[in-house]
Amino acid sequence: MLKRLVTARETILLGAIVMLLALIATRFPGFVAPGNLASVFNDTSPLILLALGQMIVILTKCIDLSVAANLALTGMVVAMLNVAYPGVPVPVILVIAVTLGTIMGLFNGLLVWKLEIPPIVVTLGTMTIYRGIIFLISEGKWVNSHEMSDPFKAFPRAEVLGLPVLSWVAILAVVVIYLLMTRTTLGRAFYAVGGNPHAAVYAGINVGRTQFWAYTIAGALAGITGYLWVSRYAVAYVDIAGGFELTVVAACVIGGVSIAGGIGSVIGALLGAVFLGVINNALPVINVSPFWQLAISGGAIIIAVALNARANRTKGRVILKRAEQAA
Amino acid sequence: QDMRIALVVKALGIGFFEAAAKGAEEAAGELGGTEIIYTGPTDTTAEGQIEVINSLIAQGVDAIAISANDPDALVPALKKAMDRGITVISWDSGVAPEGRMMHLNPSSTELIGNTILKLAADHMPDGGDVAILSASATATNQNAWIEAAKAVLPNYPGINLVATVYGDDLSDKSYREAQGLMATYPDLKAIIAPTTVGILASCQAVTDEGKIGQVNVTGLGLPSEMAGCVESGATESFAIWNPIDLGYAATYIAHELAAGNAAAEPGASISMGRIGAVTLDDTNTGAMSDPFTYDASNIEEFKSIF
Amino acid sequence: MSTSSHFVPDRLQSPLARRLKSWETLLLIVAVAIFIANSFASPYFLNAWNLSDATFNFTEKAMIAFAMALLIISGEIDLSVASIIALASTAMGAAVQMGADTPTIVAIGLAVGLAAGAFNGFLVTGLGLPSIVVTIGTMSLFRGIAYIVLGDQAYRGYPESFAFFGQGYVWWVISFEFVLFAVLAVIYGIVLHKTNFGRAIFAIGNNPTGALFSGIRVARVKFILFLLTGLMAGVAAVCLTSRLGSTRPSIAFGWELEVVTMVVLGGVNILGGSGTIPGVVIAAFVMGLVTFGLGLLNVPGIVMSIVIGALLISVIALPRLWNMVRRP
Amino acid sequence: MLMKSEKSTEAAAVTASTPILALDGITKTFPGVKALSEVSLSLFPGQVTALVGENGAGKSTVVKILTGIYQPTEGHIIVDGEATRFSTAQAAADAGITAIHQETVLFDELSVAENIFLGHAPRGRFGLMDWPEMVRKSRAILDEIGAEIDPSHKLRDLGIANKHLVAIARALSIDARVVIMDEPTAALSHKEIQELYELVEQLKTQGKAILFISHKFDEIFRIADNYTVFRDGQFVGEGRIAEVDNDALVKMMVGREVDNIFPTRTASPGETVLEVDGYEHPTEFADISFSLKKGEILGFYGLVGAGRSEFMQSLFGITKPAGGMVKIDGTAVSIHSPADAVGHGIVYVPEDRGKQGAITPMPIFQNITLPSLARTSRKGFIRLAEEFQLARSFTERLDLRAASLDTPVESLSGGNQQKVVIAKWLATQPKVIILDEPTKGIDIGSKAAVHEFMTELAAQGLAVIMVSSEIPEVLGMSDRIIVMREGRIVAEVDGDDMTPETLVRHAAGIATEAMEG
Ligand SMILES: Nc1ncnc2c1ncn2[C@@H]1O[C@H](COP(=O)(O)OP(=O)(O)OP(=O)(O)O)[C@@H](O)[C@H]1O
Ligand SMILES: Nc1ncnc2c1ncn2[C@@H]1O[C@H](COP(=O)(O)OP(=O)(O)OP(=O)(O)O)[C@@H](O)[C@H]1O
Ligand SMILES: [Mg+2]
Ligand SMILES: [Mg+2]
Repeated sequence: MLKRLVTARETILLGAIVMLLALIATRFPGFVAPGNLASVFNDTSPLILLALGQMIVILTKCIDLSVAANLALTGMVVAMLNVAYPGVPVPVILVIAVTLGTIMGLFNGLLVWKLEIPPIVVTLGTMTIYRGIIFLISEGKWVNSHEMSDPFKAFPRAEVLGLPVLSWVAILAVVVIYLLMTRTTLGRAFYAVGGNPHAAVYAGINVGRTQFWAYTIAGALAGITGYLWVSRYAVAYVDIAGGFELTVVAACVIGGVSIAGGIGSVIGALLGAVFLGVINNALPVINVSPFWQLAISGGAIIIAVALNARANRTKGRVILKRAEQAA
Repeated sequence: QDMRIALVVKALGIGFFEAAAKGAEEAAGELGGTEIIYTGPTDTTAEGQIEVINSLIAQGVDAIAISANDPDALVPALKKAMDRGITVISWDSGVAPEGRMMHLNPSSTELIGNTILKLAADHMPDGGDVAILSASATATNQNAWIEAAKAVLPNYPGINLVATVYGDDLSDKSYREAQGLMATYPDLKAIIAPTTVGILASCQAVTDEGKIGQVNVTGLGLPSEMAGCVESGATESFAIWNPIDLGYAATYIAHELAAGNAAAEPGASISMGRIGAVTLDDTNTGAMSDPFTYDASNIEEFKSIF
Repeated sequence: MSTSSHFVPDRLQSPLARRLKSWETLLLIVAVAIFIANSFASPYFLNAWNLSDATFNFTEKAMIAFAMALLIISGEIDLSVASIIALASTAMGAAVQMGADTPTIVAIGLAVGLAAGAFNGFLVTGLGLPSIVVTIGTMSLFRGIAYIVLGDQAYRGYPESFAFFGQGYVWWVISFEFVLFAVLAVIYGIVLHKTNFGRAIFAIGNNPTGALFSGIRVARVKFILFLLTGLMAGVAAVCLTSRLGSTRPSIAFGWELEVVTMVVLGGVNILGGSGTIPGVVIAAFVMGLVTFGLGLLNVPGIVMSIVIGALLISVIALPRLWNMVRRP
Repeated sequence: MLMKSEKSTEAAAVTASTPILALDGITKTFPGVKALSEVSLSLFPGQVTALVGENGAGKSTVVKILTGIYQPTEGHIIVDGEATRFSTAQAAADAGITAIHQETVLFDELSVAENIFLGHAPRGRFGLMDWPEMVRKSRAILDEIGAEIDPSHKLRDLGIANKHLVAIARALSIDARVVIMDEPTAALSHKEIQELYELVEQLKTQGKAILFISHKFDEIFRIADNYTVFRDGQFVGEGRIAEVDNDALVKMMVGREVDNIFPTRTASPGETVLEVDGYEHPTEFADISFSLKKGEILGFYGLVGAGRSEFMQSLFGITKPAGGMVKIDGTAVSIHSPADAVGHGIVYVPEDRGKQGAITPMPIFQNITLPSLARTSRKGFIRLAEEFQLARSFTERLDLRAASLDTPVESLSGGNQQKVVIAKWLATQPKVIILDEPTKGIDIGSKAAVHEFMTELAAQGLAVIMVSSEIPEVLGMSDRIIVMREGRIVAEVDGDDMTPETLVRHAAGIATEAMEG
């Protein structure tokens, strides 16, 4: 049972992260102090949230390039709402953020499901549209820290059991999505639809509708991340999280999610995000020139894909008796 | 209307430039018969500004006053504008001399360099470590100020500049860089961010790390945005010139040049209306005024202005 | 063999009839409509020099889009093109510092483009990795190398004669870039639609296994397409660097998605197997006209990208919506 | 065609009991194709009804309508006397209808248990899936059909035959009253087929109604109680299997007499074209050596999964062999890709037409000229007129039926698609043509045409290799037969040795044991 839950790929990735941490520790022991690790995790939480959503979408043979734009638009809307009505309590803000994100995800999903437009085209289009809408509603203006109300900014930072709420949201999402993926019909349908869409139809699964749900969930996660992002960094403007969509895809790929659909796991996506998070946080600390950062994460992606492809290569069948015994 | 002046900014939506646009309108009102086209790309790229410049050339504006995202890449496009008879000046962040007639510095580079260092040093009687968090690595004005600050470092014994990092004028990146600085240099006493995005993000990072009082954030920021930081104590003081004045001055100069009331040549003195006159040095560069320092004593007064 | 052979005609529809019903026709109508709308909206639009300036908004991206179209038709994609531009431009800048003359600079730009394309091609066809993730990786890697080399510095001081590629005019308002764009359009159109190589691209895009089983050297064709895409990014790097007169590592940031958008808007199936070069050419004009027309009205760039995004979705969605409404 | 009135009298004769499930006037149209036209069908408890018809007659379409994958354009499904339609596969399952589909429609990345229970998994607390229960139930079902498969394994680790067993287990996991089997034995070995027959008997005694689709007549006569015949999407007739014979059934299917006899030919093999020596692969085959002469038809027989296709594909340059030598016309050649193989005159008509054989979305003429573009072009530039001419000359020879040469191959029926693939290779003027299961899934009429054509090719001096798992076909067509088992050549038979018994013995590995024993 345990063997099935933690595949070899994830163990390798976990090993890579541990080795990376050990390596950093030799140059800067403070980095692996529990407090700092917690802060690295906290810093990676938005990436984790988005990677979970993206994983589901990729599992169903789709891709969502609009997550970062969705995040930014949701963030801007709640920030402007906070400025206009500082009294609106955080739970209401959260509901609004999730709802907005969900609606945007739902729109992507509808275009993919009902009009059967290729996912990459849909989300390429909605990515620019969502970003553009931010500009239109904000007139390009920033919402700054001092304009936001204190409770609005305090929520992601509030500490519960020593960890900020932001981290707890990510942990909660990991648990919920894990249950969703392994223990519900919809979760298994995501795998089925991506693994073999044709067979999914025969198993009574509506492929388009499953993809629609994937986008909707990804949208909801992007929405909640949108609020957490603007409140944590205490700023909202058109370009926040610009280009983040590709980082999110990269986290999934490093985590072993197959871009062809059907293969991937919650733990994998989590580890992929953490891996990138550790690299991003460690480089400035160990005094690697910031100019190396981009090339290093690019290299990491390529190596991860190559390793995953090797791990996934189908063994082929064994016809010869001799070979079977040898194998 | 007989004169159209384009105020091209690094990116739309940044508070600093919005304030400058206000100043430009003010100048236009004063001068009369002048229309301001406030424009710029949505993200801080040279390619985006070139497209904007091309469309301004096509519209045959009379003058372009630009705050550049890249000092070199804009040169060919701006040269073309000048070839078509358009007056081109740069302000705030400059363009290489061959791409403009003159450049208006908000203040003198040396003065700014000294000011940002002094702001930090003033609150560090015993000396200690400071770090600089800049905008993008390609921002000319930032780099010039940092160079100037480094040049006067020997005048501040005990102050130790440990690192220069880049937040790319992205708040999340700046935030993370600031966090990294505090993790790497536990004894850090001050973060100097000569950029409005960077100073805000650093302030937030210091607040979140619970290091108010330990790490002082200073640099260049807008009073309206910095009010919270000063209030919380994360920032003791910071400096900025008046962006409204800067937009006003740039517009005024552009108008004077385009109208033929003045010529951009070394040693020339060009009127900046209510602000006075600017005198050009041998690279046709002039400085508007000194930076002004804000702290708890005067922030209330200015935070509603810009 | 069977004596009562059935007669099977070559074609049911004349090529002309088919062309009239095609995507390109729809797009051409859109382009003409935008052109007319622009000339009403702004008094500055119908001016030879202005229109000539407007072409710079799309010529460089379109050059890459031609090769990208072939690549996408074959079922692959290259998201690293903008980063290849950065890398090639950095190499050219470094060459300038070492005193290279214009032909050498250009050769280096093209060579780096080819090398980057070869690297992508090797990862995809040699190691069998999915191109979308490989090129997301090399996108960071290539630009990352440019950052490592240049950091916060810039290369400038390109020779005078180098300026011709991005700033020179061949005749009156006709720029060198526009001529290059037109020539490349014709070459790519012929390669894709009139040669065996082009036919192989379609076959691979429709069914790579079937193409392999039909004796097509699938890996080789794909490798060549990655090379071509890299080369075109090199060509675009020469033009753009020449136009900017300097190199920063952030050069051409975000262009990959604009190039892909152009290709898809041009009617190329993102899943591979179909598409035309004329479609891409018209899409380039549509995008150029929209940005320029709105630019003349001083509409911010991001609003233009909403228009492009909406155009992208609606040109694909409208015919399908129409079918859905009409059928039941 | 039989009249409606005749049909109803026949139906009355079938049985006195009322059908569990019936189709009433079902019509199904696809864009441009009428797959079914007012067909009817009745299934009775405890009886096996065989549905027979040529390729494209609409059998699988009926299955898909019954299982909710397609919705009929007109007409109804009658369950327990009530007219209904199934909008999803789930709805059909809920109504007690389950099917083993013609294609294996399973999920490689999911576990065996999930493959069996996807869509109707047992639920535990909070409505979450109950994994242990699912594995337990799966094991029970697999045991029942005698399959030794661990339900917690991933499906992709299983062999093709085991995958089919999982598909069968999936069908049985639904508590069904109607079990549909669409060519269930096509991928199974002899032993597994026997077990399937037993299963069918068992299902009958449980009172389930079974719809059985097969092209194999011996099978139909062995297990069916009733038959229904479709032709070109139309109902032709039905009745009790005991009251009909082979010829009558064939006549109903094709609408004319078919002499099921293989074309007679006088083999006059010429000089040797192909020699293969010591071909081997790390996991799939070893020690393959044989030679082939001009004008000869060499049959390759073996049980499904014997590794014949793998070897042929390796010879064609798809997979890399570990060692061995190939000689064409006496000179050693190296083949690293299909392009090399075609260059040396070896061509391969694959088993999987849709995926490997044709580029189905592309027009017919482009498919045909694809490997010989060099001949219809000048310096790499395409010449359309020559292309059409080349395509036309071969489609006429093969009597291809199509609306026009620029229609996509996907719009053709299976048999016509196969003709396109063969035409494509003939256009390259090959020396050796390898046909892998050339008549698999092809109806009797088209089958005869393919056989006739192979004969003609051989007569023209082409060397033909035919891989087939059908004993009558290999025996009827081949001059010589090589038998493979577990990746090795176990026998080469010709002349009087070519009997069904020898083939089966060698293929199943009984021959050697018998000799030893
Ligand atoms: N999805 C589809 N779209 C268009 N035409 C289809 C589709 N599915 C089936 N057809 C057509 O419907 C007809 C009936 O096909 P069907 O698969 O039912 O035949 P079949 O009797 O099962 O044949 P076989 O013996 O080869 O399995 C064929 O002409 C086929 O081309
Ligand atoms: N374990 C498997 N998983 C998936 N597909 C398989 C598996 N085994 C066989 N197949 C595929 O099923 C089809 C039938 O395979 P088959 O058993 O005929 O193999 P083969 O080696 O060709 O044997 P034969 O000697 O019968 O030709 C082929 O397309 C093969 O690739
Ligand atoms: Mg069928
Ligand atoms: Mg086979």
